[in-house]
Amino acid sequence: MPYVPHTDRDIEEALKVVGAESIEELLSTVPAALRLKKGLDLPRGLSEQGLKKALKAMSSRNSTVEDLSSFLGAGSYNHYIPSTVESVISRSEFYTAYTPYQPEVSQGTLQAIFEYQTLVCQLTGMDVSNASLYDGASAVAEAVLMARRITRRDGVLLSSALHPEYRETVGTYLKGARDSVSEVMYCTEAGVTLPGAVEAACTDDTACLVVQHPNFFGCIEDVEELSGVLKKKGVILIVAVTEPVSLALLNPPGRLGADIVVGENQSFGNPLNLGGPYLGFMATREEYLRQMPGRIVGQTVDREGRRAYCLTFATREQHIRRERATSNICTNQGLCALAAAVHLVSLGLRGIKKLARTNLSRAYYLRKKLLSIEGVAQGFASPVFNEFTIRIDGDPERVLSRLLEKKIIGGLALKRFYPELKNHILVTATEMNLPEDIDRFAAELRETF
Amino acid sequence: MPYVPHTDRDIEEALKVVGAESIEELLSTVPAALRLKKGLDLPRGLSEQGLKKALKAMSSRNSTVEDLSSFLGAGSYNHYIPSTVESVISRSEFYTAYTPYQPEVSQGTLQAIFEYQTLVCQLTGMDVSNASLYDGASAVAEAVLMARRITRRDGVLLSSALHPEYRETVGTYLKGARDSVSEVMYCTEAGVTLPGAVEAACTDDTACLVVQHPNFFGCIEDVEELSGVLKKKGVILIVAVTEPVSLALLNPPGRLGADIVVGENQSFGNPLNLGGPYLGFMATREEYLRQMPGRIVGQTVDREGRRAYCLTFATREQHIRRERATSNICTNQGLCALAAAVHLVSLGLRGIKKLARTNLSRAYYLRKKLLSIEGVAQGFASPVFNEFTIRIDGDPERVLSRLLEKKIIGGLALKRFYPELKNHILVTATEMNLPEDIDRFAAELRETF
Amino acid sequence: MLKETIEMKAEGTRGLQMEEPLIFKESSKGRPGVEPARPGVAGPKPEEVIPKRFLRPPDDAMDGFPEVSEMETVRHYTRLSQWNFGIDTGFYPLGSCTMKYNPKVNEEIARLPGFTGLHPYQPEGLIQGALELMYGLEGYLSEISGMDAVTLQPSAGAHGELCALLMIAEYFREKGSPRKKVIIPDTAHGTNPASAHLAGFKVVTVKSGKEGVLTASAVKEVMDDEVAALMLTNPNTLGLFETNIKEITDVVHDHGGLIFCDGANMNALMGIAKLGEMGVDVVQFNLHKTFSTPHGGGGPGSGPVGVKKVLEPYLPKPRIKKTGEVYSFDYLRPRSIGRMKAFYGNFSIMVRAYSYIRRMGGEGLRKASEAAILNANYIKEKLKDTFQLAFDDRPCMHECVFSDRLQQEHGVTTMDMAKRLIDYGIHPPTIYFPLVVPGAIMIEPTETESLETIDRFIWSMKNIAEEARTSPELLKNAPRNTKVKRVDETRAAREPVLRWRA
Amino acid sequence: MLKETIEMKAEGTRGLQMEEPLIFKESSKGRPGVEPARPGVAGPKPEEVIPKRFLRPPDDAMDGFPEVSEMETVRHYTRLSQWNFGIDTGFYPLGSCTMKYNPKVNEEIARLPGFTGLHPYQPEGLIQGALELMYGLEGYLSEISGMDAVTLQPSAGAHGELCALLMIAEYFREKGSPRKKVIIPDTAHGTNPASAHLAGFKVVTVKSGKEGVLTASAVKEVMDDEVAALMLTNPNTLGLFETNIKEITDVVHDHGGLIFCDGANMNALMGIAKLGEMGVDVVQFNLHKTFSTPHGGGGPGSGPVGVKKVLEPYLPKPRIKKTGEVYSFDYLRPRSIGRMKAFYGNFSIMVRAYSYIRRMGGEGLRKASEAAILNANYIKEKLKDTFQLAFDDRPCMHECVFSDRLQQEHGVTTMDMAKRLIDYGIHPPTIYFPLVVPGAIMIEPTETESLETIDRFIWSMKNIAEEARTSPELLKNAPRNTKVKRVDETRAAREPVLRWRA
Ligand SMILES: Cc1ncc(COP(=O)(O)O)c(C=O)c1O
Ligand SMILES: Cc1ncc(COP(=O)(O)O)c(C=O)c1O
Repeated sequence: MPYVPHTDRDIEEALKVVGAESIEELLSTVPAALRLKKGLDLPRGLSEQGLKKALKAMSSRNSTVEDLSSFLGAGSYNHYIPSTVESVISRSEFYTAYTPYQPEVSQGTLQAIFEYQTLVCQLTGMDVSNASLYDGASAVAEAVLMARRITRRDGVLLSSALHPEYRETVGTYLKGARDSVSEVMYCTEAGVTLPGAVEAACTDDTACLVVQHPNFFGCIEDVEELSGVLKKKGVILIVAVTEPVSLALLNPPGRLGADIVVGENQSFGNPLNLGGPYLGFMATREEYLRQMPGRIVGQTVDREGRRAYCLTFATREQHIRRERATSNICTNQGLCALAAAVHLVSLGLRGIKKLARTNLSRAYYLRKKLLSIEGVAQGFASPVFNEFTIRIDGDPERVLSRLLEKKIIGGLALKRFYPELKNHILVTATEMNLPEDIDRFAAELRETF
Repeated sequence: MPYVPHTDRDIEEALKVVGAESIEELLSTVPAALRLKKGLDLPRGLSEQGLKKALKAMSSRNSTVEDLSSFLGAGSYNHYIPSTVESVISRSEFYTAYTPYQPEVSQGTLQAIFEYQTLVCQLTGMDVSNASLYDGASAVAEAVLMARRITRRDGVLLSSALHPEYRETVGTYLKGARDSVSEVMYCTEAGVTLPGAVEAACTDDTACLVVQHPNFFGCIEDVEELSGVLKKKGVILIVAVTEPVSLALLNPPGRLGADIVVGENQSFGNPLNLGGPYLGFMATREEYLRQMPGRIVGQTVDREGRRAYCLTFATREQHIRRERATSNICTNQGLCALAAAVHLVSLGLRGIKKLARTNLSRAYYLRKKLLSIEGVAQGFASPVFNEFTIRIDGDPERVLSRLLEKKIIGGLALKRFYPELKNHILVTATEMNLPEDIDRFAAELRETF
Repeated sequence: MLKETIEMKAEGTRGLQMEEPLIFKESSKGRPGVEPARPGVAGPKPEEVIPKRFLRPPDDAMDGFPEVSEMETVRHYTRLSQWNFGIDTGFYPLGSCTMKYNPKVNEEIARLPGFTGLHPYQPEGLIQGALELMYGLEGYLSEISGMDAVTLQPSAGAHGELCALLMIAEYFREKGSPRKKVIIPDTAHGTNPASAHLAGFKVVTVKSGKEGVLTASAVKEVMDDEVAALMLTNPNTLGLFETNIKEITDVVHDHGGLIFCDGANMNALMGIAKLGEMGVDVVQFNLHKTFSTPHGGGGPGSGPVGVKKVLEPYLPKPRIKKTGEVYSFDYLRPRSIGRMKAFYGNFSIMVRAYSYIRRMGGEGLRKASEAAILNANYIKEKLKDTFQLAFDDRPCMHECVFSDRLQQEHGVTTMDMAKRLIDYGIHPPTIYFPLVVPGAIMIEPTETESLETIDRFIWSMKNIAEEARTSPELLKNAPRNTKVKRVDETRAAREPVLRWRA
Repeated sequence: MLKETIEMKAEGTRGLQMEEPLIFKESSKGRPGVEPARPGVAGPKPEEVIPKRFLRPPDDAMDGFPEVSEMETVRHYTRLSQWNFGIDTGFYPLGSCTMKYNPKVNEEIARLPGFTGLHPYQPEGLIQGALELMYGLEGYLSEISGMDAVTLQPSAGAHGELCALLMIAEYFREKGSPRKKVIIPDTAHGTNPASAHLAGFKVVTVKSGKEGVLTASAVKEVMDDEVAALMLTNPNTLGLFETNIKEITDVVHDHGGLIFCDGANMNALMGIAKLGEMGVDVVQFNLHKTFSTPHGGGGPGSGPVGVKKVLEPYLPKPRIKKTGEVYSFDYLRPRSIGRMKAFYGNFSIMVRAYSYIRRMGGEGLRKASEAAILNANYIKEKLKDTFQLAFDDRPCMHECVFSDRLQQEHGVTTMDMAKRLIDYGIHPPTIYFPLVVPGAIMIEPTETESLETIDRFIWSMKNIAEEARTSPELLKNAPRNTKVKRVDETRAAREPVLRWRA
């Protein structure tokens, strides 16, 4: 059998030691009626060669963003991953280790996470970060629960310009308290969350507002003003970031009054992978630390006074507190966080700023090209980072499938999530969309009209 | 600049330390007339992303043996490489190290080579092996030089069923002594080297005979009988093996009287790579050890008596003996040898035997299928391992290009190397040629007639 | 030139382990890393299109964001990695975690561009291979567990638990009789009660019997019509098969309750017994345990959930549908609980698990479970005279649990023995869990370890027991060859330093 | 069950370095590894088609061929790797070897299936991308060196040297006046005389002058019409530019001789000066030095050879030809020396070197050479008061050479200092080479090291010099933290154990 080293002789000898005639005999604690009589109905095992061939064939029944020219974003971003990342995360000392419960033999993972936590704080402008959560959506849900614990209030406000699947996830997590969740409609003109609307929606029982920044339409929110409104009411401001590359350019939410910054760090070091594994991040102010869910690594010393790291604040966690834990999370997205850290470190200060500028430049260049086409208009008026909406004359689905024939994925038709935006397309450009691809997109889009 | 960490400030500070105003000043020992006045005429540097894109595009202007169905062999074999191999050789402790001159920090490489040497001895049935030579062809040339040193004779006999490019390489190495090299014609019936012909070709000044086994036509040579003939005359028998998978099945040359066994170990762990890097191997009898070229690792102890390894017999080598060295080789094919060892260890005794049987089975199955086609006849009569020749009615080039249209590379037309074999095609089958590919090849070949 | 932050010490290495500062301390102003591509278009500068107050100041150093060269990055992480112990380093008998060999071929397959390069919102026609794989994996997991339907969405075991409990809650809510309580055995993993709480349930603890397994009568005692579900683990965290499971599930079902099984211990059951035939209504799988995907130093994992028909309508959406030969996502699931995360789950982990199952086949999976059980019993047998077994000596399943009772008389604890094991080149077992066993030592060898390795472990454990008697200070001072000596975890919590600051 | 061969010792680790026996000792009869695919066809068994005497006996154990599981294989090599020091581990100032950073992206590119999956005898139409790359690389190397044509065939530096010398020999043979001698400076690398000998030449040694460089007059003294070529190295192995090169090459050319330059030190010259403009007729490149391809623990490398027009006809065949937009191999080269190996050279190494050049561009290459020179001079400057410089203090190029003269009075040798450096986490420099410098310490930092790393090295070296004075036993006993202590190399040669035997 693959991966099972036991020879027949091994099995014999081991059975002798345990005093059993057969393995069946060892299963005596499994009631006979429950023991399977026939084998599992699964395909026959393959040789390694056969497996690789079969799976390669399967993978080739997909078309990738490299085969096509893709302008999709919407919470999942196609960025260039430096080769350093793969070379680090494929080191088996990292990827075949468990969660670092034994710090003496896990200092590598632990220091790397400690550094990752610092990088997240540097990006967001916050005080503390955890080691990762499942993804951006569940991170928002966890942030909402955290805000409810902090404020001891129930009400949850979600900007409707928050990623629809994030909102849905919050809804699932709060299934039992579904009435406490409500939405604040975005401004149909500017495409952002209006402070006035937020103020109007707040009640005495409002625990938090979640606003995405840049939001689902790509628009930059006025975090500072929103924070001003909320501070007065003791409402926690949760800023969700799905495209953290923007944080190299934008004033970080932590400096603008955010209480919790959560989001998705896939943009750093993690391939698209059809949506996962990605990694949620969460950062907050010092004062809320003990309400933060997830693993946290702290610096300490060993017995001889050497700098050392270990998991800490375990008393918030399930394995100690059980049903009184801040969260049930156990396995998180460790290797994804490592990948993100390696990507960030590889870029460095200059690199990440250049990357952000390249993204912005390409997106604006593309936007200008598209808006010059007759039949294409601006979706919303606010400034954006690397994605934006256009409004087209005609059915987006038709236009997008015409583009697909030219091997272009022109973006995401928003009516899927916003029935009212039936002519809107969300378009994204990153450093992976080369100038010539952008020009071709614009030319082909013009053709479809 | 990529890979250069120096900031402007670093350069300034360093210049201050060395007491120079500019780097130009440091170049004062380069006569001004020789200093370049203008920059190199090379393409502008690319970003990592740009580089990868450009090279991917370049690589896609090739068609691989995976895109096609290839029945090429002839000294370069398409085998399945277990995933263990890549995972080991991509460990940077192995691939970013130099030749293990400092044994205390190179025990990994050293023990791995020691094991590799043992594996080569186990395959060939010889006493000792070196750490690798450039490739099979240069290994044969080195073996010939070694035989000349051992015997103090000049004459070199090459079986004409030795790989043509190997013979050419020997010719180049012996350019200054070209008259000493002659060939023994293969038997046109059996496709092997006849002991009688060898006997007739031997003179008092004959140092060695090189015979390939299985030979270039895929035929199994009678090493034992050849050895009998040569022993009497004090001629060194060099057996060259280009397809070492055969050694798991065939009685090893060391048991049949070979004095030196050399060849190509690419079959183990090394991709086709358009012909390189591959790795020559060389194994010999204990008594000839001091005449063997190349690095050798030996077992010893450290100061505290621990088992340890180091390069040894350096007194044969260029860095000690300079012009009196057994060879000029320095950098060899270390990582390729590691890959070969990992592949061999991964297969293990059962695995390598199964692999050899699968190769033989597929080749014979294919041969039978092809020979059943009208217009296709057997090339030579001898038993083979995983390659064989067919003789076809008509021009092989025409037939092969017809097959190519069907995405089949049907083998190698032998007239390229043997003008007299103008209708012969050398065909190879390994475990990578699946039964359905074989059937399709036969069907399409039938079509071409 | 010299940075003060560089510690100049002769002891640069320990073995070949290098000292390595925090990356932030290696930073040098203006040093380039891997520079990204230039815009290459006539696009605007940020200042031209975004109001200044939204932007970082132009020369903002981002609180000391690192500036290191590409090689420094690589060396930094290479050195860090060398302070770590992984499965590839040595034996890792971490109970409950199923630290089996992570096949290298799966890593290669998961990295195929045809799998990694897929955007979640690509048209379905462009991801037929991926959908086929997911659909296939759902089917395999159903077959292995005996469940009727599977979702692959949850990201890990605990996420799967939460998903299951949310479905259970919805089931009762929809029936118009919401239930408030969930019964959980005292041996359960901490995620079980935490997930129950998160899903809005009150946790009722039930004690496992003297034999280390649940009894139907104990369950009966706490079972009532307020109880939505019993969350059990089978085999349980003592490595024992819940022999009374059929009776127990009957009790719960009789009260209209449902059975959740924590499937983290599925490695004992493949091809041997199906949870679906034991009365289990919903189970989560840990692909990163049973199905050989690597743990990554703390994830990513994948925690699919299998359900019986009764819960199928509540599965998260989208589901994967096959119509003729065409695969698609089905979002029209009005009774679904919604979604547990954005998109569809940890796809690249699914690729590995799928590959594993295809490589093993049904027979291989059974052989794996058998060998896992054999290895655990072998350890139990050989160590039971040296260490106190947690419960009566009976055949165990894939793991076995001891306590430190016999060693405590020498003042030596499980913690000491665990740390000492590191000096023997072996990763410590899971310790102090399950909580019901004082000083628990929970050993799960998995099937991928040879008897030779296991013998070395047994020898080491016995030697340590002997050392506990004769030279306990060896244990107290362990580990002694690692990068750092025993780490002060109390101080980490008491004087929190959770990030570097410039 | 217990194998005697397993050493049972408490000291399983040293740091996280595991003890690990030879793979043959881990073997267990009948244990499966990675099993290959079954035949799957109605082909014969070997015994049915091959005479028995040609076959191994059916149960032949192949002298103890290993039988280990897949995981055991992986662990074995993972552990072995951890006993090694590579560039990614730390500073590796191995003089003459140009241990610069090996870019990770090149490793990825070299592994693209479109490069690895090419059979050397595929029709040329199917490898246009590969031919384009090789053709391009030839052109780049010509431009960098100022030569007229380049072959990529040789496998390493020494192979390139041999190739060059065979061409030189052929050139004179073809002219009808074969020449017998080659002049080689005493500072030359050992491969130079060895290659000359292999090509059939007699070696005439010429001393470098007091300044560490060759003088025209010294060359003139040994130059005559029997001399086929002068083999020089520029910068030479003392790290010094051969200032008189133009005069020297004139002397040789005046006698009808040719100039070979060992191009191993090209890292000092890129964009700074061209060998072709100095009178060099033929040069070998070490792609595994200057052009950043990894050394692989002893290869594979690649040793292209560049020539001036005069030698072009003799280049090995095939050459690569471009006709319109189509690339092909040109075998019709009647005056060629033939071939140095089968096929075309170490292609995947060429891919890496090509990628490196494309990434750097012309300006980048010059900057790299400049930084390499700056780093070397910085070291020379900072260490020259602590260690005896091999030659008068003048600016060096990419490396600098010291001797152990000042330390010898404390009974400490270069060897001791080199081994002690390991304890500081730094790989020793090249030692005892060049031979003309007693106790040579040859330091080549390369451009990819930061000044911080170099400062740490300088600090370490100074500290070691201090230790040599105050506590020489520290050096004598070094290294002390490695897997093994100082290795007994004499015994290895005296009692040879060159393989394991069952
Ligand atoms: C028995 C048991 N249940 C649940 C879990 C939680 O799984 P995960 O870590 O994937 O969330 C674990 C993992 O440690 C476990 O051992
Ligand atoms: C100066 C010099 N010449 C020649 C060589 C030989 O190169 P290779 O090892 O690639 O054969 C070396 C390598 O050590 C060298 O340093």
